Amino acid sequence: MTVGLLVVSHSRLLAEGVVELAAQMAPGVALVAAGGTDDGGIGTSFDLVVAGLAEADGGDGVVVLCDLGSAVMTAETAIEVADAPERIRIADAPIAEGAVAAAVAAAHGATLDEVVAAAGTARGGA
Amino acid sequence: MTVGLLVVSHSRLLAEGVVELAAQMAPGVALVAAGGTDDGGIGTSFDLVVAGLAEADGGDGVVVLCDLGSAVMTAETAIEVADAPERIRIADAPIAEGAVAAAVAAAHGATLDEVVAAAGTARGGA
Amino acid sequence: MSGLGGGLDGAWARRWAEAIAEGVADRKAELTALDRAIGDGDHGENLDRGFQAVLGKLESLEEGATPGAVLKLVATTLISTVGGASGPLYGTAFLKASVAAGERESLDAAALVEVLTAARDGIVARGKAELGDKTMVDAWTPAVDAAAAAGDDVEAVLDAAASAAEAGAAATEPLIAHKGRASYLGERAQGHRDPGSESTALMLRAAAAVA
Amino acid sequence: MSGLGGGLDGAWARRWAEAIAEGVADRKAELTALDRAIGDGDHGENLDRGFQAVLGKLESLEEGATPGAVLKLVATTLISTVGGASGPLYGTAFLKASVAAGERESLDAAALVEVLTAARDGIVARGKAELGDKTMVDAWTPAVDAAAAAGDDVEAVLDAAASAAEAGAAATEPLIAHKGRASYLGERAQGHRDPGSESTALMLRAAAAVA
Ligand SMILES: Nc1ncnc2c1ncn2[C@@H]1O[C@H](COP(=O)(O)OP(=O)(O)O)[C@@H](O)[C@H]1O
Ligand SMILES: Nc1ncnc2c1ncn2[C@@H]1O[C@H](COP(=O)(O)OP(=O)(O)O)[C@@H](O)[C@H]1O
Ligand SMILES: [Mg+2]
Ligand SMILES: [Mg+2]
Ligand SMILES: [Mg+2]
Ligand SMILES: [Mg+2]
Repeated sequence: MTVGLLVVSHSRLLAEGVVELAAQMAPGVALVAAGGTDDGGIGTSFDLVVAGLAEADGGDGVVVLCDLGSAVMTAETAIEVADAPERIRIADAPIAEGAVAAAVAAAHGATLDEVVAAAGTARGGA
Repeated sequence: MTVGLLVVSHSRLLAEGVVELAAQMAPGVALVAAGGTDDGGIGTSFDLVVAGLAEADGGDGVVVLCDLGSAVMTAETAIEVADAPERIRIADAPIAEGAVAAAVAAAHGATLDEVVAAAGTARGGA
Repeated sequence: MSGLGGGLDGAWARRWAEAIAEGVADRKAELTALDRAIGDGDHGENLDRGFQAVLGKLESLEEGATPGAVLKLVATTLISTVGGASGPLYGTAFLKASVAAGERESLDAAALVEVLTAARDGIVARGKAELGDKTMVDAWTPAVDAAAAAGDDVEAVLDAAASAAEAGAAATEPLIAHKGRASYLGERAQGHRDPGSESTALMLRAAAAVA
Repeated sequence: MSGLGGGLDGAWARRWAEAIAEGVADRKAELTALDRAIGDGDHGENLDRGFQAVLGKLESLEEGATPGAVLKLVATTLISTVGGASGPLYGTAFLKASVAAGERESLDAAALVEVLTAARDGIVARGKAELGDKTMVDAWTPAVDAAAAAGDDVEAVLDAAASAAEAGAAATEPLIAHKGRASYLGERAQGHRDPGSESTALMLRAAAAVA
């Protein structure tokens, strides 16, 4: 049982950085970055998100972390065309802090619902 | 009156990505990334943070966004050696979402206290 | 053409998409300037990228394609190419519109109202904005209401929708935004027109112009 | 040397720093393994990087440097080189310790207790952890308490501090963490020793060993 994570950001660097940060504490968890537009510009890419969902899903589900509202809308649209939409959840959490909390939970074998809940407890800040 | 922003992350990519994201909506605001260790590894660099504080401060103050608790501690330590610690504030906010909100406020000429407050309203998520 | 009580066929849908592409290309800078004031300054570029891609895709669509087939092609292309909030929003709108159009060869006024309503409902389902949140919904909802009240003539329906969308877009100016990037600005968004409501008005005016 | 009621001089402080560097290098893998279980697996590397840098800096410190000067050099070096939470924490500890040591040429038992207390207070001020939060504070606070109760002999003070820190580190095992990375683990942190409490015990045992 290992839930995967997909990090959807308007910035390729941001998505990759969040993955790098979360990976530190979550060896063995599938952490996938879908940041920026198809050509690496600022924005979100439906195609990258669709591919990322497939890559992150090892069978136990995927939790999606997003930076802004439009990333959430892109993710929701992508989930509608995913193979197994019932095992994908968008976390209501800040992207970086939520990803770390979710990754730690996933690394310890938490279920999909538990990983979503873990992300939701993160709030970040001093 | 333009408050600057410093983004302190354990990941160089994450800090640069947050700056890239926030810059979209905040032309003219000094947005500085201090991510990773001196040699680009995962961790925080006191020296990069000290230099970043100086770079972000155009005279109207700096709001600092951090990813994890140890970034906050590094920032606090750096503030103690800064030239004008009284005009530096660490935001109690998620790093990416807080930076966007803070940058927008700064771009519209908000004061240091207003920019900190703007960051604090951001929570991120779906 | 349609007119004279006739329905809107696949050729109309194609002309509509082409007219939007032309209008967006012409007014790209204006849409982007609106977005620069209260957003990230890319709305014109986003839509232009999307509709130029639509033009390319239309070339390979079969001649006698139904309105629904054209709308679906627009939808999937916008979803894949726009890269901003307006991508999933307009993409979902055109997708729901294509589902509402179904297999019909042509749309009469009642079907057209269904199609426009489905588009608006798609945007609301995707973005969860309410009327008055200073988004494209503030152009779509009055447009749908006006369309439903405009009677049996498809040209009259589209003209009513376009005029209502234009008024709705203008009426976003005094509002504070509660969705999208402009919501970061609080009261500072007041006095600026929502870019998405303006592009919606452009789209619906284009629909009327080519009917 | 000190002993026989004598104070701890700058040479002792220097030996202390060198002994920590040696101990951390020897036990780097062990500290990192503790951090891998409930953190990000870098505590040994972080401290080794920091104390190897300290060794380099000590070479250029003047011969007769006071304890305060040595402690200050350790502080600034750790702050600049560790790169993890333990950098600002131990950095602040050694900085406050150096301030407490002041210009003194040597530290008697009372001064030593002041120095250790200042170090602990620095960590608490920086990290805001309370006793029982499963952090290095859980080693420092019992160490400071034991030091204060150990009497007038500096060796006895350091030995008491080291033993109490060792017991405090062991006592972190059943705890849930409320600060630092281990706090992400909730109950899963139980059964694991906090790496920072273990490195604190190492440091205080080194202080006693070279006194
Ligand atoms: N949640 C939402 N519901 C409805 N419309 C929205 C929503 N969020 C944004 N919009 C619309 O999208 C427009 C901005 O589109 P665009 O600039 O292309 O995207 P982005 O904001 O991602 O750069 C806004 O002017 C607004 O009309
Ligand atoms: N807020 C805090 N207060 C006190 N000690 C802390 C705090 N946060 C972390 N620590 C200590 O730091 C240790 C971890 O140090 P290290 O691994 O070098 O840093 P990082 O967690 O940044 O990788 C923990 O074992 C704990 O003892
Ligand atoms: Mg935009
Ligand atoms: Mg955009
Ligand atoms: Mg660590
Ligand atoms: Mg670390």
